[in-house]
Amino acid sequence: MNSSVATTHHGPASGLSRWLYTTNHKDIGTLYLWFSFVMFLTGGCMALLIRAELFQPGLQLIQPEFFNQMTTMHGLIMVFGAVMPAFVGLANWMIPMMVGAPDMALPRMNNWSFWILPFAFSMMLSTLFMEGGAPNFGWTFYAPLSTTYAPPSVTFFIFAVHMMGISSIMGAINIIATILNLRAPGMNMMKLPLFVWTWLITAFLLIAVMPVLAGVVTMMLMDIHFGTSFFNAAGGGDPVLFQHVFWFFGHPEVYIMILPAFGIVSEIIPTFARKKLFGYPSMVYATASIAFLSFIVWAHHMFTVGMPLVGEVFFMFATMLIAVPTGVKVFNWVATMFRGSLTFETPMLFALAFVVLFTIGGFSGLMLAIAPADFQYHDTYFVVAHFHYVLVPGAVFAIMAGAYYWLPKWCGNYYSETMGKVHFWCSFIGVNITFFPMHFIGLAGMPRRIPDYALQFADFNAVATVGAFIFGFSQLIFLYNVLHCIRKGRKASDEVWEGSHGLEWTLPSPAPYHSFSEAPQIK
Amino acid sequence: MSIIHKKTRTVKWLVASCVLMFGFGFALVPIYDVFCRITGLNGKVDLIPAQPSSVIDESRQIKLQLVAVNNETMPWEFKPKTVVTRLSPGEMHQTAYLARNLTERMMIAQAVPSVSPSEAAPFVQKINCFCFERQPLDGRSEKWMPLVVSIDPSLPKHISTITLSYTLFDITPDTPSTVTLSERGSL
Amino acid sequence: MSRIQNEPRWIDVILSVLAAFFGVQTKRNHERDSMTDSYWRYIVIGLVLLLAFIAVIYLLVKLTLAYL
Amino acid sequence: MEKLLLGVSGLFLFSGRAHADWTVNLTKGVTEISREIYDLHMVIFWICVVIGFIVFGVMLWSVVYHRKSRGAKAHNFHESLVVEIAWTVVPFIILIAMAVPATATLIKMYDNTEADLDIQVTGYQWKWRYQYLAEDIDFFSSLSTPREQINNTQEKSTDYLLEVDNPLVIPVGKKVRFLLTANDVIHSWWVPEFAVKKDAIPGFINEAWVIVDKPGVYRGQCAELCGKDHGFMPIVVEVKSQEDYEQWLAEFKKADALKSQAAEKSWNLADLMATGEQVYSKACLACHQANGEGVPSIFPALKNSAVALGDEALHIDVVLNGVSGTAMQAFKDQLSAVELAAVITYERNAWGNKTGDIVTPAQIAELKK
Repeated sequence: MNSSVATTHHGPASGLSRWLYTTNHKDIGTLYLWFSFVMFLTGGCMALLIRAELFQPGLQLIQPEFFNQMTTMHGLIMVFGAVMPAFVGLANWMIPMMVGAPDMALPRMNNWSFWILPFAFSMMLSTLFMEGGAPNFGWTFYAPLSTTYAPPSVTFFIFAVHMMGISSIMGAINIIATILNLRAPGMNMMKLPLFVWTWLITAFLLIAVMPVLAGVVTMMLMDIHFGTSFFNAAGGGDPVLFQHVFWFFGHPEVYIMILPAFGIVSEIIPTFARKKLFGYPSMVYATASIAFLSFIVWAHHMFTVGMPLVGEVFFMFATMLIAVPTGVKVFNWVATMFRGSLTFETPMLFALAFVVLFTIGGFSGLMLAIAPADFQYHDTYFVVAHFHYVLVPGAVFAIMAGAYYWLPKWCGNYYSETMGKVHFWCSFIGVNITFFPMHFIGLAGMPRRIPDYALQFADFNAVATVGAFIFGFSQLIFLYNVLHCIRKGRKASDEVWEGSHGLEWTLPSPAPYHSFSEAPQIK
Repeated sequence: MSIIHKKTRTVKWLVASCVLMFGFGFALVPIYDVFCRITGLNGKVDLIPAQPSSVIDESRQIKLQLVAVNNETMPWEFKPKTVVTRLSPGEMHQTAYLARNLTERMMIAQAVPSVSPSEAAPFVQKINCFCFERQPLDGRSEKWMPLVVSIDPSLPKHISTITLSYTLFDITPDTPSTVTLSERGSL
Repeated sequence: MSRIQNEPRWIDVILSVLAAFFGVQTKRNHERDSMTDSYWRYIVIGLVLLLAFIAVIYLLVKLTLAYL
Repeated sequence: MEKLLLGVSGLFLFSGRAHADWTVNLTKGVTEISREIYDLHMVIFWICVVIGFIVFGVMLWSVVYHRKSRGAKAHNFHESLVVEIAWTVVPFIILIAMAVPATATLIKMYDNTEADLDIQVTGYQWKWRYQYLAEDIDFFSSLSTPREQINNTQEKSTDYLLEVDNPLVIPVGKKVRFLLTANDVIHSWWVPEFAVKKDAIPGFINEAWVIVDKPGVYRGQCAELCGKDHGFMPIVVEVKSQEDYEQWLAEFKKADALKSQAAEKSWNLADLMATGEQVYSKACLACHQANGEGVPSIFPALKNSAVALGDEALHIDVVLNGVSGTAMQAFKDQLSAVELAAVITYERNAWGNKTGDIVTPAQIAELKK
């Protein structure tokens, strides 16, 4: 064993400096997870403000200008502040333990990649108090609304995006280096748990597309301050180019937010079905397939910009193809459950809800792939319903499932099962009440990102708002449950779950501060 | 090979890929440009003079529409001499756009052409066009800006209407409007 | 088994990448793929086949448009 | 799943009771294309429902019958190439079956045959401009819902937020081609009943076409985030029979002529103030507010402002030509000479701005030439 990680064998430092200077993967994982939870609540409050304004037609609480700032910040914070850091946090905690490594491959960089984030988001949130207000052009920041017509705070937004990008890239490099180089002897690629596999593929996606995002915001910065015209038609540029470059990043980004979720669910379902994952190799290959395809479908976000017929048909075909590997995954999960011996602890409940609700999101995705039909769906609440189904009961539920699943290993105590179930049912019901009616108002013709709407959309909007508040406040149960688990939960065994298998469960609960200092031998 | 070595190698590769992809993001700009010119995506057309074609396809007539659009804060009057013309592919069409500067000051404009359907863009040949260069115009004056255009006879058969639009942008340096920056603050 | 024996042939690499496109793979082939240390062949073949795949879809589009 | 279905059907019932004309599904629309799209939508929807029933059915079966509490023992199978290939190939075939009609519809939409009427549609922050290419018709169309309704001080009308001052008028059964572009940022022109949604992009021109087979009034909205009042720029299209359409054309032209005559008559302060107030609430109020105080650091105040109290020529220039780099638009083309004169006069004399200046329509008409 070498590298800087295993040389010291003492426990954590005490006080604040433990967290500031830590290079321990478990500490950094914890930091990431708490950070993402804080961001989740922040972004959630913005969502509730949006929903509260949309409770009734007319303008009640906030003005359109501020409404646009809220939708923009909600999107950015949830994508870059909540979902992505949560997955990186889980990766930090679990990947070294799953592959039998003592720590991440680059522990110092690991510390750095976390500590950039609070600064990036402080900068981003501070724009809310700036003159002219926060970014108000949607999280997709289409030019020229985000360049020529942007508030002055756009410069801070650009720097914040750069910092988040650097953080993600460093995280991805670290994860790849760990998986490729620090596996315990005998842990070949074939034996890697699916969470590790999906994260490996996700990390490659991050390396491929985060620099492109950095590129596109740099071009914006140059357009705004240095007189170039990448996106300005007057100088020979093209606003549609922005959309192409953005979605070249944006579509793989969607998979960055869902592939690790696939991995988590693929860990949980076999455990509670007490049965090996069905078609493990196919799962890996289907993930790779989705990753490949994600690079050639970006323009399905732009069916209405006026592409030539050939382009339109090409992107329609390519997009529809994604349904195949995604279907393979869902079928494999169901086949894993089939003829198993199922129990329904909280992580399993979240995983089951994930399978059903993510699939519903997948169905609406398939509908959106049909280009002519997309002309009707595009930029309506149908799209909002679609991607929230994929991201909330998809990515977010998977993260919660993972948190409940591994919490006993992290803290050494079980969370309260009753409270977990209450949290699950409140979230499940809340999510569906919020997002299901959005399909209807979308089909009926309500555009997205509007602060006020025509009367025929009123009732479903009211319903959605009620659901949003149920979902939002039920997350406080989660917070309480986690705190309860850390402080005085029932003592957990090393194995934790009856059906669990994998290296992480061979460690004591709670996992010691330094684990696998001596590499374990795998079979 | 020691683990440290392997690790360093992996990291080097990954960092190199990142730099490469950052470059690729910028490379998308010219790639997109070339792609547009070949396919006519977005109706983008060449800003260099074309050679007039020697054959005229008398067998069909194309409806050519000329459209003028003012971008925001472009206070000129801007319109084509004739909106609709019918011509055979290969035939040369000579026309002009009127530009009238309604303000008191000298301004410079740039016209940006666009063609719809975008599929037809590569077949619209501009032999002479005011969009090739920036157009200065003194305050309270006007001029006819020439346009000589023809349609390539190899235009696909199913296209019978072509719209050529020009959007006029204000590119006057420094003083975008009569109201200076300090005055704008007190508006 | 020695490493030499285990090293997949080019055709195996191509088949594996195709399997990845398709999303289904057998355990035996997957095992063989994961034993190897040289990923670069998979990456190169992957990129080449991705381009080929794009070309195939493009041709398909052209065909559909020509016949519909 | 059962719960979900129950919930969904519950929602359907609820909606059915609340509003008879309510819709939870895509509109069938009034064009051939829109009906084809509706059919595509329904086919793919039912495919999804069937697949969903099968997949969730198997899952539900396992959840009910293969639970440990029922004494289920886990079987040890985890691979089957045949099954896996089957569930890869079958969806693939379904997809092909779906792609063919979708492509056929798409090809129809890209039909380039000559249109009977071409209309240039230009998106502005936050209104639409319609120019009939062959006719001398050019007008702006903006939201006509009064601010009081939006601010909840007045009861909302049936077409709340979906009503405009000047609707677009087109003849029934004729091929109408829309040429879409924008003046500032990207907008998107969408009328669900026509199944037309196309982005309007500054500097570029896009096209879409319709043949509407039923006269009526059809409403839509801007579908691309375009800034503050993105939610307040509806589209209303009146589809008329050929006769009615021609009559409308004649009347429109007559009214236009009257407007230019009005500029020549002499106006007094009171008349200008009255007209000006109306114009102000339509064109200026959204940003500068009813009390003329604007929104601090976003939209400047007019009350006691240097522009409204200072040089008349500068004030006129700002209103007519806009201020580059700000949200202040050029209103020269959007308002008639009378409206411009009235609103400038109003701004110079309202909210305690007592300059007593009168800007005459004739003065503006001269500048507009």
